[in-house]
Amino acid sequence: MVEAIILPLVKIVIVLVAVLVTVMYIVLLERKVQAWVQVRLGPMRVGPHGILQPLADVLKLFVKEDITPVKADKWVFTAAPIIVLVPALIAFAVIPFGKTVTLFGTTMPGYIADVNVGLLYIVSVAGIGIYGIILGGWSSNSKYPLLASLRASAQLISYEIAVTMTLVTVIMLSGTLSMVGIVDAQLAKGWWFGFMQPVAFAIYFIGGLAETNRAPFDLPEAEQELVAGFHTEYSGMRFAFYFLAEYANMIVVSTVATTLFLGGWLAPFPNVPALSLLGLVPGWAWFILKTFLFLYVFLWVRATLPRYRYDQLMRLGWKWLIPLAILNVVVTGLLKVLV
Amino acid sequence: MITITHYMVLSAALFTLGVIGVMTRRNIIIILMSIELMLNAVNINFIAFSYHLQNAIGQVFAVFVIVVAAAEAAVGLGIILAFYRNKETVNIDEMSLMRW
Amino acid sequence: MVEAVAFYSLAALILGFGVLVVTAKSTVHSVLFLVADFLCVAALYVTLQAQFLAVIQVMVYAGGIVVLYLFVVMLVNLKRPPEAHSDPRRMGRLGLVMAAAVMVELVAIFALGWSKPEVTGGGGLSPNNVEQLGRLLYQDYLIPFEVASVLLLVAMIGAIVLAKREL
Amino acid sequence: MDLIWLIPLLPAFGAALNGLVGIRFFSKRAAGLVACTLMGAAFALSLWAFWGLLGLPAEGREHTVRVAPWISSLPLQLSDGTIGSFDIPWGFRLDPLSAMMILVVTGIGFLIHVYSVGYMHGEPRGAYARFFAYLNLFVFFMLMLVLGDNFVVMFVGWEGVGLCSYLLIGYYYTKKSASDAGKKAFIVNRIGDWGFIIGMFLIFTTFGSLDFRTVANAAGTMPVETAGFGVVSLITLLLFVGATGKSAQIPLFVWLPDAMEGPTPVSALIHAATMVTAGVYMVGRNAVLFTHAPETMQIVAIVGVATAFMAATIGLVQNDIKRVLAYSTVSQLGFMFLAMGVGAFAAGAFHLMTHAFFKALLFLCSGSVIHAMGGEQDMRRMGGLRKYLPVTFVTMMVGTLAISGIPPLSGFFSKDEILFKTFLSNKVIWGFAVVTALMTAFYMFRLMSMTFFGGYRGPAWETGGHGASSAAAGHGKHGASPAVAGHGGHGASSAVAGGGGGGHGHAGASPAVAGGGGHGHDAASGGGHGGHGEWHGPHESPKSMTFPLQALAVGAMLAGFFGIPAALGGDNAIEHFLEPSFVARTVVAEHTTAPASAHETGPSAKGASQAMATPGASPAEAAAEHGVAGEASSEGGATHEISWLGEMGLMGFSVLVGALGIFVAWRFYVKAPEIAENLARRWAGPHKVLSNKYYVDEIYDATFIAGTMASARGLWTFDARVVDGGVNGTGWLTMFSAWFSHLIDKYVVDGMVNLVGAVLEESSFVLRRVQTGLVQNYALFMLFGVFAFVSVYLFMR
Repeated sequence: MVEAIILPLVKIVIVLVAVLVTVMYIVLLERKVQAWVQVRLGPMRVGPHGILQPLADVLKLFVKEDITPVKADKWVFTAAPIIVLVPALIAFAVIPFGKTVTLFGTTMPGYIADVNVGLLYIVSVAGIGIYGIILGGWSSNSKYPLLASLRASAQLISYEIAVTMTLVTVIMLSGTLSMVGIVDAQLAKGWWFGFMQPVAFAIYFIGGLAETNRAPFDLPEAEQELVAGFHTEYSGMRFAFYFLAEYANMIVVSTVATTLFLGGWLAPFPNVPALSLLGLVPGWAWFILKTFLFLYVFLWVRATLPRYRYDQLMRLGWKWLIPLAILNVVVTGLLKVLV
Repeated sequence: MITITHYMVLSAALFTLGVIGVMTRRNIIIILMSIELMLNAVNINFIAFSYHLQNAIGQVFAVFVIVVAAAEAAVGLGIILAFYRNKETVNIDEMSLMRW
Repeated sequence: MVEAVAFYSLAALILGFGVLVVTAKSTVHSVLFLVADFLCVAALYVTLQAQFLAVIQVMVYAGGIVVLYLFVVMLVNLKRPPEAHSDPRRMGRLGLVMAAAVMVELVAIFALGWSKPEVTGGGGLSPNNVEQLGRLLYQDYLIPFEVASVLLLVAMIGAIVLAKREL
Repeated sequence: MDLIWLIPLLPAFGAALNGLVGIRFFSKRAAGLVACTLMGAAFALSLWAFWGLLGLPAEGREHTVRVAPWISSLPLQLSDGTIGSFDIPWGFRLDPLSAMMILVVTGIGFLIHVYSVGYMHGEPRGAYARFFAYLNLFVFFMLMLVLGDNFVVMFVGWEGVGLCSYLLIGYYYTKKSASDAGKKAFIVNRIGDWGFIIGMFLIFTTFGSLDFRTVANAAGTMPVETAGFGVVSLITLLLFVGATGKSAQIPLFVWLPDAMEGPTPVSALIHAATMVTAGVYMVGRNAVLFTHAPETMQIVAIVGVATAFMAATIGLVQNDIKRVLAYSTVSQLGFMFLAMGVGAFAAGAFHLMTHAFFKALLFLCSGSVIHAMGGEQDMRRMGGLRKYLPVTFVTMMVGTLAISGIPPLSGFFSKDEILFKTFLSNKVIWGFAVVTALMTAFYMFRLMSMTFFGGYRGPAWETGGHGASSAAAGHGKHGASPAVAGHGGHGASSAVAGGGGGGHGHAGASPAVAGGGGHGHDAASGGGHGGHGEWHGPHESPKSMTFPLQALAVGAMLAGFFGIPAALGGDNAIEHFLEPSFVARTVVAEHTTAPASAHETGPSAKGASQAMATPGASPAEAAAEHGVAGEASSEGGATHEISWLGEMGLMGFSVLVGALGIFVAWRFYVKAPEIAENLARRWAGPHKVLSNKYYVDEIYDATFIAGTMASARGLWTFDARVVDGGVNGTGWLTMFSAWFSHLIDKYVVDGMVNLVGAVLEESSFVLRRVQTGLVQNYALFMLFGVFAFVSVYLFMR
């Protein structure tokens, strides 16, 4: 009873809270990082070094008026943010955060659920997220959001192909679809797949940027072209949902990348005896460390690279990444067969 | 106790829904969607049988059905777009260029 | 017990959404209902030990095909309501009746009992049957699989040819 | 030495470069540079190969390189019924003979390339590159010819050089006569090639191989066909037909004089030095075969001497400087074949080499002269050029002395060797040969004196004021004044160019003019003769032309010393060197010295012994002896029927003959030119015949060409009447049957079709009500079907 119901619930709560807090502070971190890159200080007023800035933002979003355009399609307009947010959150269900540990005589697995098709599960859930964007843009019945949403969804679908291809290579290496299995496979192989599949890793990272509409692929929110993207008409809590979803997606991508390519909770080079004392650090710590490494790169990239033009974006996706990814799959297959 | 028959009734009902959609609606997009419904009904049958016969082949065929559905959707929507470009409508009753 | 609850609730959802799909006025709504319907079907698959199929269902149907529908719906922004004009020679009612009749017949068949196929072993269905599925697809059903891929290719090209304004 | 296959490839590469890229893109400079460099490289490579060859023991001097298989072993039936394998590799063989040949080809070729750079500079850019492409291509094929280790590879080269000569003769293709000459050369060669090909077939069916060495060894074991006219005789005869084609012997010599339409370097390279000697080379290459066919040898000798004599007589009266040289070439080739015919293969090859040197030299000199005269080729309009073209004069004199057989120049040794061998074999032929030698000396000096001595008879050239008049006055008078006038003119022209007055022109006579003259000459050679545009009078050629002349002159002087005959205390080096190429050998390594080999290999020994046994042996046997028995010549004159003294006598006699010819020519054309005219007038008839070259061309026109035309016309008539008639008949037949079937079609077939159509129309009139054009209705019908099936299932359950 405890292990069946309580434990998962507890874990779910923990994960949700963790994600939400992370989101809040990622926002702050982003502003700070950008400030530092641009030799500014960033938010400094609210609390020491602006530590409390996120709380202030949240408060603002809560108290803001929640407008629904007159000609909008009410139901869809309301449903869209939820449709975006939910998949972003439930994706965490299958991500293993750490080793399975035993506490108080009850074995405590480091994940909420280990589905035997975990990887595909994540992919498909991410696919659902698209609806939120399209519908949000469409239902607010205004041209910029519509354009932005079409852009966003097209972008998502295009890059999803390449990303999925890279996942295929990982599957070929690990021989399982379960996230935990993948991590174990990396432990068994003694190599993180990031080293065995540099190309796939690179493609996944780029695709991740594009899928989360991050710079330099943040066209759906290109202020210069379409006011604020598909959530132009949104405000208050619904806008907060979009906001949340976007960053949650960033985290999902990072965690997945960590799991697939950076050996999840594993310490670096687990099979090198010389580095064995790195194993003293608990797994979840490694996991969080790697994830934040990723998130930091996201922010860094945004601060560094200018925005793509739309046709360039599509060319990159269809003419370079997808062929490259497919080629990568073929090569991996050949290697598997030959070696 | 849920027997195979339950599933068959379910799929039959879903299939009939699809048929009704095809028969009654005039918006060709919705008609296509109804066809998707029918295909899903078929899939439900396959899966149910593969479960009750403890045999994975049913799932294999479900996969093929999904493939066919994808192809059908792609081509069908392509046709719809082309048609819409010519006649500014998606009403199937106005797609009667081939009658006498 | 659990199974029954799951089945009945899911069946209700599936059929309910199905009805909504068929009857919804706005095309977009009907698309949404279709997605919901598919999700429920996927859930049903999970109860039937077909996790892989469930995921595929969500990925391909919900994540792919229906998005396509949504795009088309948005691309064809109609000046006038889509179902305004109705051809007098259409026998929609008769269709409805016939569909109902077929349904009734089928139910009758199920009710009156029918020659159930006996279980042909097939090595059983392991609870985690992804490998099993893969082995079947790539060994026994390799040719059909390849044919299906060719079909997809053809469909893709056809779609491009049809949808592109000028080639 | 394993790199010999590279030697042909270098020029080939050059040809490709110039031909494919150069014509479009190369500057003249680049084109010339490419061609010359590659030729130089080839020459260096052949020198290296030659060196390597010398390194080998005298009897082992043979190196074969099989680059790649070409035709790999087709089974073909041989004459003796067995199945031989027709197996042709891309093989190259380096042995003394071919070594000598490649040295001649690449060496002289290189010089001539250099010469052409200067000679052709007037050509437009593209044509320039084209010329060098052709030239390189020719060298490539020529090297294939001499290096090939079997008949087929040789034949590739053989045809290739034919093609190139065609291209180069017709180089000025806008000139009708040139293109005609090209065609003529090509067609005449075809006849020869026919013989060659048949010969090849016969060789294969007889010996089951086409490799020279194999054939030679096989033939070595056959009896000498002294008695009957056997297969070997037939083969050799056919090969000889090929040779006559390539080397312009009776009856196929007619193309060579016309070939002079090509640019002079071409005449020098192709129609004097290398290609025309291919026939000689081929005969030498198959020496063993020939030695086994005395009768053919006889024919070869006679044809050779006849050609030599005839060509010489024609050469006596020609006035075109190049034609004279052409006929002298023909007659020298005649000498070579004579040598081959009497079995003095080494001597023939030797003469081939020396001739290559001095004849190339002569041609290039004539080219220089023509260049100087601004394209003038008629000797009657030259004269006194000695002053204007000092270098050309000296070098050409060397060449002339060489060809006249004046010791110690190269021509003397080779020609004398031939005469000597001929004397041994047949006195009559020897007589003719001597007369020919006499005539050779005569017409060559006729050429020299008409060109370089006497008074200037050429056209006037534009000059400054007074110089012109004096030049005009000076014409026809004693040779000094035009020279002065020329200098004056030069000075004046240059002065005008430099902005000075006519003063130089006045001072024309004064010695100070020499500077002016030189000055003007520089101007002329600098800008003046770009494209022979305006012509500043005769002038020495540029360095690039005179250097080859000098080089070749040196060659013509020294080439002879390779073969100082024993009688003069030399050891006949070249003969020893070449000997291995002419004898049959079973295995190279097995024996050490030439006599040994000669004795071991059956036929040669036999031939020799016969010669010993019966003094006064028939020429055939003598030929066999000389051809085969290496020791005979290697031991010096000792074993010959005549003494050292006799040999010396012969030598002296031939020298005397040469001198006599020279003297007569000098007497006629320098001392008293009228004598020549008187003679011509008195012997009008013969003179006419000679100057019309015995009407050979006309005869050929009348017989062969006219015959061909007539037969062609006949065939055409047959075609028009009979064949076309048949075709038309079938046409009519078809039309009729078509008309008939059209009736059936119209009334029977169409009737049925219409019936079907009508029926369908009527029925569809009823049925089309179903066709509402509403998809859903059609779907509804499907639904009916489904309903039907399900109900069937329901009730039959």
